Amino acid sequence: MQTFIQLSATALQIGAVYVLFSLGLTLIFGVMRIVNFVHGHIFSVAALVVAYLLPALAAGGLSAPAAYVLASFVGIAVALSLGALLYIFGFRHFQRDLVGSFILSIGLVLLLDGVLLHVFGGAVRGVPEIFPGRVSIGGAQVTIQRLFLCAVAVLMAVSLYLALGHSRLGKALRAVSYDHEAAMMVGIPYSRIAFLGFMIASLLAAIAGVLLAPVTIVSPVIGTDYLIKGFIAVIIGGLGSVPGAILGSIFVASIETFGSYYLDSSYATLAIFGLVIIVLLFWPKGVFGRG
Amino acid sequence: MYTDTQPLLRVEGISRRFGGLMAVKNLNLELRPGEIFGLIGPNGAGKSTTFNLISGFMSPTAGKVIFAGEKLPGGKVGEASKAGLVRTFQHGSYVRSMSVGDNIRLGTLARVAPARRADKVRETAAVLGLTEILDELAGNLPHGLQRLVSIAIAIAAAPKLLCLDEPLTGLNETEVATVLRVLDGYRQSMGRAILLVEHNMKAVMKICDRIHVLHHGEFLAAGTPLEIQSNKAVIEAYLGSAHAT
Amino acid sequence: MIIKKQLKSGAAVLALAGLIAGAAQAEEVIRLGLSVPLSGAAAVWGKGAEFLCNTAAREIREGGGVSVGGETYNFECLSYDNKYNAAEGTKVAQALLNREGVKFIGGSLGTAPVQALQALAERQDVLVFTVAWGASIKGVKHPMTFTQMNTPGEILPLLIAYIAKEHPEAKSVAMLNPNDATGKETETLAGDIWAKNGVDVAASDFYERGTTEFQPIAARLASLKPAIIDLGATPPADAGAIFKELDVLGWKGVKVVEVGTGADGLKATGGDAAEGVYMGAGVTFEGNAATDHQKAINEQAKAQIGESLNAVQIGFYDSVYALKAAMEKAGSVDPKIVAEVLPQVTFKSFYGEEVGFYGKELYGRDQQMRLPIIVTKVIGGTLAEVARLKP
Amino acid sequence: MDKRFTLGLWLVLGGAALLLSLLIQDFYLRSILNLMAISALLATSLRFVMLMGELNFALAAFTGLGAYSAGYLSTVLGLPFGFAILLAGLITAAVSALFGAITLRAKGPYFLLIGFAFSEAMRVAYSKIDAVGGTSGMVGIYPPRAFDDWLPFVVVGTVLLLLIAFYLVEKSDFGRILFAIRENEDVARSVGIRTYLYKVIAISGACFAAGLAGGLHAFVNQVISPGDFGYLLAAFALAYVKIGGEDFFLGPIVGAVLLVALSSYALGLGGDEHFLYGGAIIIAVLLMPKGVLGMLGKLRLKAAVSNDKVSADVH
Repeated sequence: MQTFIQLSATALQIGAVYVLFSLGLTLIFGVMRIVNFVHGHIFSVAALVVAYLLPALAAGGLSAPAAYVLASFVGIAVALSLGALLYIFGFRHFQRDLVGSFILSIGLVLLLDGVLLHVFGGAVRGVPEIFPGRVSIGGAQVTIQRLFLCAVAVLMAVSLYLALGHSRLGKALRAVSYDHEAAMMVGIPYSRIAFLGFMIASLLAAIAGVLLAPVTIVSPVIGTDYLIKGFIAVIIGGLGSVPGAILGSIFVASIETFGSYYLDSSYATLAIFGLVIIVLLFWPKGVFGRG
Repeated sequence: MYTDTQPLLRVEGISRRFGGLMAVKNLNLELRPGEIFGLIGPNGAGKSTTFNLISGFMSPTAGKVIFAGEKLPGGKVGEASKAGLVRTFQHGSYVRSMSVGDNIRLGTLARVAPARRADKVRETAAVLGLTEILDELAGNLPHGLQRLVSIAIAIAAAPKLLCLDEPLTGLNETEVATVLRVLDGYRQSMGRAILLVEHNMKAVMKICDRIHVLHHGEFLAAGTPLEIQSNKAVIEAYLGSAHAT
Repeated sequence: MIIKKQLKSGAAVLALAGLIAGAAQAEEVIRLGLSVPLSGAAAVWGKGAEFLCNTAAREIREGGGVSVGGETYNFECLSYDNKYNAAEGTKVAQALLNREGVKFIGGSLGTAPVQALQALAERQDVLVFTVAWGASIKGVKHPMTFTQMNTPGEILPLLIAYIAKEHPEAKSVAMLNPNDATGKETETLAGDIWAKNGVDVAASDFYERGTTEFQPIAARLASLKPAIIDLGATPPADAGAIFKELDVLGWKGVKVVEVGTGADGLKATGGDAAEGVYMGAGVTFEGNAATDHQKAINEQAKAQIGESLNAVQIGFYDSVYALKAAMEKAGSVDPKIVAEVLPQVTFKSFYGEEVGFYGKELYGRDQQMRLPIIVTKVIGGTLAEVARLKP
Repeated sequence: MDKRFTLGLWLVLGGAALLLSLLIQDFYLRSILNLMAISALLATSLRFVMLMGELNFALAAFTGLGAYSAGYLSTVLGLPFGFAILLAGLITAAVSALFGAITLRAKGPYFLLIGFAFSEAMRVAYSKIDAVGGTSGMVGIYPPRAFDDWLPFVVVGTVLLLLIAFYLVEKSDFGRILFAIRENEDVARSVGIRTYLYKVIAISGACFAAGLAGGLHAFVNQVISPGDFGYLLAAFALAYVKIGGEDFFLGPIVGAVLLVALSSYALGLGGDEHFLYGGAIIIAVLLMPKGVLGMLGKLRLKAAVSNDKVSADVH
């Protein structure tokens, strides 16, 4: 029982991050019908900036939390401007062009790999703990840091969910992702909505980046692992579906956690891929995917 | 065993529900070999849905479709076309980046023996008067000709029943005349039946042997063009739009 | 169209090769090829290796070069990115050997690409230095291959014996290794040696490189309640992250990263949890153990690659001096002759000692640098040398 | 005229490539030639699936499957190398047919993304199987000594045969069906063509070639490792198609030749090689969406866009 609680807690913690990722991916797909492979790099940039600035700021005499918050804002800003650049000079021209946009994103992945390596160097950067200490939840040990991470992730997920449901922007986003031509006919400014959707997704990735910086290994290649898991989550949940993304993420995280506990983590990785195939056997468009 | 004296297509009480909305309600109709059968009705009357149900692109929530004596499994396009029921689509059903010849050939690929395909393409092109432009790229043709190509693809599949989904939309007078001539020619030369869904009343009245009118997904009237034109209910349904066009 | 392109590229390649060759003749340069990862996760290792090869070459140049039969030669390092896989390793090998006409490989990193390099090098009698551990790479079948750093075969027996002696109360160990060649290599050896030292192996797992979430792995390790957790060939950064999660789960015990190469990554991700970790391939430049020469070069390295040097990279410094010694003793720059002489020479290693080659009993050939096994431990947040074991 | 010209073109290009494979003595240029041939085949296989509007990112996985099958069959089971490669192709075709049958039921990105995931999964799988060398990979996949000097010829020859096969299929009714599937699948279905079946066949055909390419790769490099077959392999193949021009049959071939030549210099750039590929792809998709051949085509003649442009382009 003890173990089970611990593992579930772990699964939820990891899942929370995947949620932030897959929400972004599913949002971009829903609105623009594109598969964005550079999404992971937006995340990496945010994390790298934090890892870069934090020590400097802390050395500059700021208290850890203050320095962290400041660094995070910079990190998010940088990541967002990268996102905007990618959209304006790239993806804007590839709306609803699955193959074209994908090829572009692959090119960008390769390019940014090189750029990040140059700008930040390959060395792993450490980020001091911001909120030290841990709590015991039903016997499961969880760091405050992780708790904070989860809280924000859940907050983002919920608010996005509500926003999509109720706000005007949300309605527009949904309308566009349901049938963009009809949406345009009723006067929804498609290109602006697409841009907003892309930026919201980038924001989610950036937030994930700054949240993870203190708890994980920050290096230029960190984004890929999360990207792959995020994509698997949305495939399972169904592209374009918000609940699908959330459940998919939790599912992947659980397999990863319980798998690596009872088997061995490299088999867990295999198991995840295996399960995707099985899911597709029964739900060709993912569990919540629509035609 | 199916014989030409029986109806070619019999639709028995098919219905289709979308959530709360009944798009087609308990519809029956019979289509005889060799006749041109018109299916008309104001916008939203459920013509297209009926069309999709018959051609297997949609499965009915109730009722069945019997074609050439065999019951068609609902929602199975392959089965319908294998049996010889071939349809076109409202928004041009052809491949832009292929030549007219290749487009027509596409029609033959499933239902015509490889050896006969070339001839079949030639015949079809002749019937539709496309022989001159076989090498043109379908995408570069004027709208009217593209419509003809769509029909040609379907005809090349040697269907027992040719189902045309609003083939005249967006055509000018002369183009309409051409298509009608082509359809008549097809019926003459091949003696095959046509199911026609169309808005252009004048054309429908001109070419159809019998007409079936739908309104709000339900049967409204049936009969020869003359009967239909003088049918009060129909005229009301259309608010005279039948005469307007 | 195809042909034109090929001729073009072909001609250009030839021209390029010709140019370099010509240059080489002019100033008696011996080019040392390096096949190392310069991109991706392991980029920093490759860059460090490149840096140290160049450093050694520069020192030798300033010291008057390599004198062979009256001629004076100088070294020049040529490093290509092998991306840690065999396909790229083959491209690199082709480029180094068949395009640049390199006769000496100053160092190579990554089992898969090194195997690809060997396949080509041995047919052309090219001398290969490598830090790769795969047992398949060593031995009599590979007379032209030499190993330029301590590998599990050297480290584990001494290190594990030392730790067992230091912690006689610790009787169980849980092992974790990355699911790659080095990990497999380490795991098989370590298992037996722990057993030999009376420590029983509770479990031995593998994880995928590139993993970023280590909580599940930590949870499993902690659940076994071992006295020792041995992360074998786990890269320092990953090891740090794992110890951190273990700390969260409240596991306390002896922490070992047998072939852990550096403390920076460990501290970066592990924070305080890195305290007390033993490493068998770590190098420290703190305190009086380190020479000024080491400190100076380490500072330059930090400035250039952002991390202090580790044992893997240092191998690329030593190999250059080993070659110098061998060439001068042999009075020849022919790789075959140099390879025959190499086992007999000694040279001053980066670690300070004068070292030679050994390994006959283990590998059937003296092809292993006799480097000291330096046991380091994180004490008070810094890496300290706690023992220097002579093989 | 068109047909005869195309035939002539094939003879000239093919003959020249073959001749080259025999004439070149320099080992480095030989290795480059092999690399170009194999890359061209992979890119063509990728483009073939693009004809029906799908992006086959499982290409990496299936190339790997081919390479490992060939390696295992020849080193462990001791099959003769020609037979090993052929069998590798067949195994790959069979597995890919199954893969396609599962993933092609949904249109759009699912096939693409699962292909990606599948490649990564296979990579992990190889590393877990000690019979194929696990993480350190398989070594000693030698062709018979007698073949050593002929290897480039064998590689180029095999690739040429497959390219011609791809060309003929593309020009056949099968090719027409693939086009129809890409642009207007409903039309194809409405005339009774079982498009799903054709998709699966197309995938396994393309992957058969990928499997052979993998087999050749194994024998050319003599060493293979799981890392060789990450998703980047497919990404590069995509780059070849895109740079050369996906509308043209010669596109992927030209792209492969150009980029392989380019990257053989870039190797000297160390980690910066990614800049080259990434930059090339971005420039291609943003500035010359029709690829190099498309640009040439524009310059040469204002012929209408057509996939027969192949012939038009090169005279």
